[in-house]
Amino acid sequence: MSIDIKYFASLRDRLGRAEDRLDAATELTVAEVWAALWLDRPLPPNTLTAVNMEYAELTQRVRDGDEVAFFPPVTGG
Amino acid sequence: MSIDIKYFASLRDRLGRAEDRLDAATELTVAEVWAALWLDRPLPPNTLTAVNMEYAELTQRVRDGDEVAFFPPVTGG
Amino acid sequence: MKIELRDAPFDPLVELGRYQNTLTGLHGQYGATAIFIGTMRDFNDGATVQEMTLEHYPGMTERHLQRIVEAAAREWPLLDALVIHRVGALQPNDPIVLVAVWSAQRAAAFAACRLIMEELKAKAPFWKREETAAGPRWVAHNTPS
Amino acid sequence: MKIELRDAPFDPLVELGRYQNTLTGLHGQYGATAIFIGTMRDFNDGATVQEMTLEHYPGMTERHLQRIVEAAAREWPLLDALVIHRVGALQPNDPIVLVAVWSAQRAAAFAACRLIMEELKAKAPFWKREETAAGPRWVAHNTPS
Repeated sequence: MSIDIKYFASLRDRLGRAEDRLDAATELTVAEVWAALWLDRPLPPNTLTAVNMEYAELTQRVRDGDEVAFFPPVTGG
Repeated sequence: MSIDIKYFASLRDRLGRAEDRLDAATELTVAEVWAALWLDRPLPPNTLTAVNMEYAELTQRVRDGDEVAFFPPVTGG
Repeated sequence: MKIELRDAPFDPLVELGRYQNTLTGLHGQYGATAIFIGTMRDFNDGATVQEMTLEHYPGMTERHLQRIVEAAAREWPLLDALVIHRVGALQPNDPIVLVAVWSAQRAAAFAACRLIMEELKAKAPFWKREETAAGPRWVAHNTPS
Repeated sequence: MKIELRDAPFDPLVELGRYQNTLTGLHGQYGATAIFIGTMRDFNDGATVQEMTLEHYPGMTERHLQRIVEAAAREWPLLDALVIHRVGALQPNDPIVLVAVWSAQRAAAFAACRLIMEELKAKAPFWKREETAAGPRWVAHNTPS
């Protein structure tokens, strides 16, 4: 199972990269995707998550080919 | 004591004139100005009144040289 | 701050651009501009309207528009405001009123623009006469909002 | 209905005029146009801001703007709507966002314009990075309104 991961704005700057790819043997939740990539580094508070460009909960299941995004609170307008 | 009177919009059309002048021997209220000019014709319901271009109550006293206006509800904007 | 009555058609966007061009001293200060444009419709209250005449009370109208804008500026931190209102004969699709306010913050801009429009509708001495197929008629009252 | 991202400066009044010129089919129908223009300030949160960069999430941003406008149109009787939002590098006094809605009635126009702006600020994936004298910083969150 292959998952594309994107990071935006201050979170991307902090992590030092904009994208990741994760190959997982089992189905994961959004929280497990983060944990698989960043091990014991906790998800920063207030981080928002999206799956396939829709806001998602950390408990949402991710499927093969999904795009998962992590980003700070939005500040447009 | 001389008072200028103005009528606007539908009220002016109904009365058939836009202005009046009233010479009064004694001090009058706005209501008395109307009554002096129109005798037993009552002030139409919802008519607004102004003295010197400020909204006024019917009980407000009118002084020499004042301009009194009678008009229907406003419909601008 | 500018309040103006116009007896001929005007283009609200042109007026807005022209006025904003004079606000160079406020560049970088305003983050929010809230604008309302009222336009003549060709229908009202169940009838087709062919033409409209806007009457006003010269002197009193300007004074009350001024006061309405000043009251909004006391209630909200405004940087500037522009109000233009038509009088005279209007055709459908003609602009009737333009209200624009500039503020640092959107909450103030939105609220002040709305307040000015509601107060204008409630208190500024204007009267609309509509030409319909059944003849002319005066608009009896504004809808509260 | 049009939603657009722009990576270069735009003139909101020119865009508005151009778009409204395409709405000839609505002439006589709309009595109310409510417009909001967000402009870059040269100060924020206690510091002077020299430049700003607006990042977005290509695809997700457009989708959510579209959804926000559609939700407003379900809640209020709108005749049309236009949203333009900048991305990329901005200078103070550059327009950031334009929201315009056309309706028969002012209550709907005001409420929908406000709703679209609040939803855009709360949900559309954009992020502001400001250049200040102390170096660059990301804006942490939008002020609720």
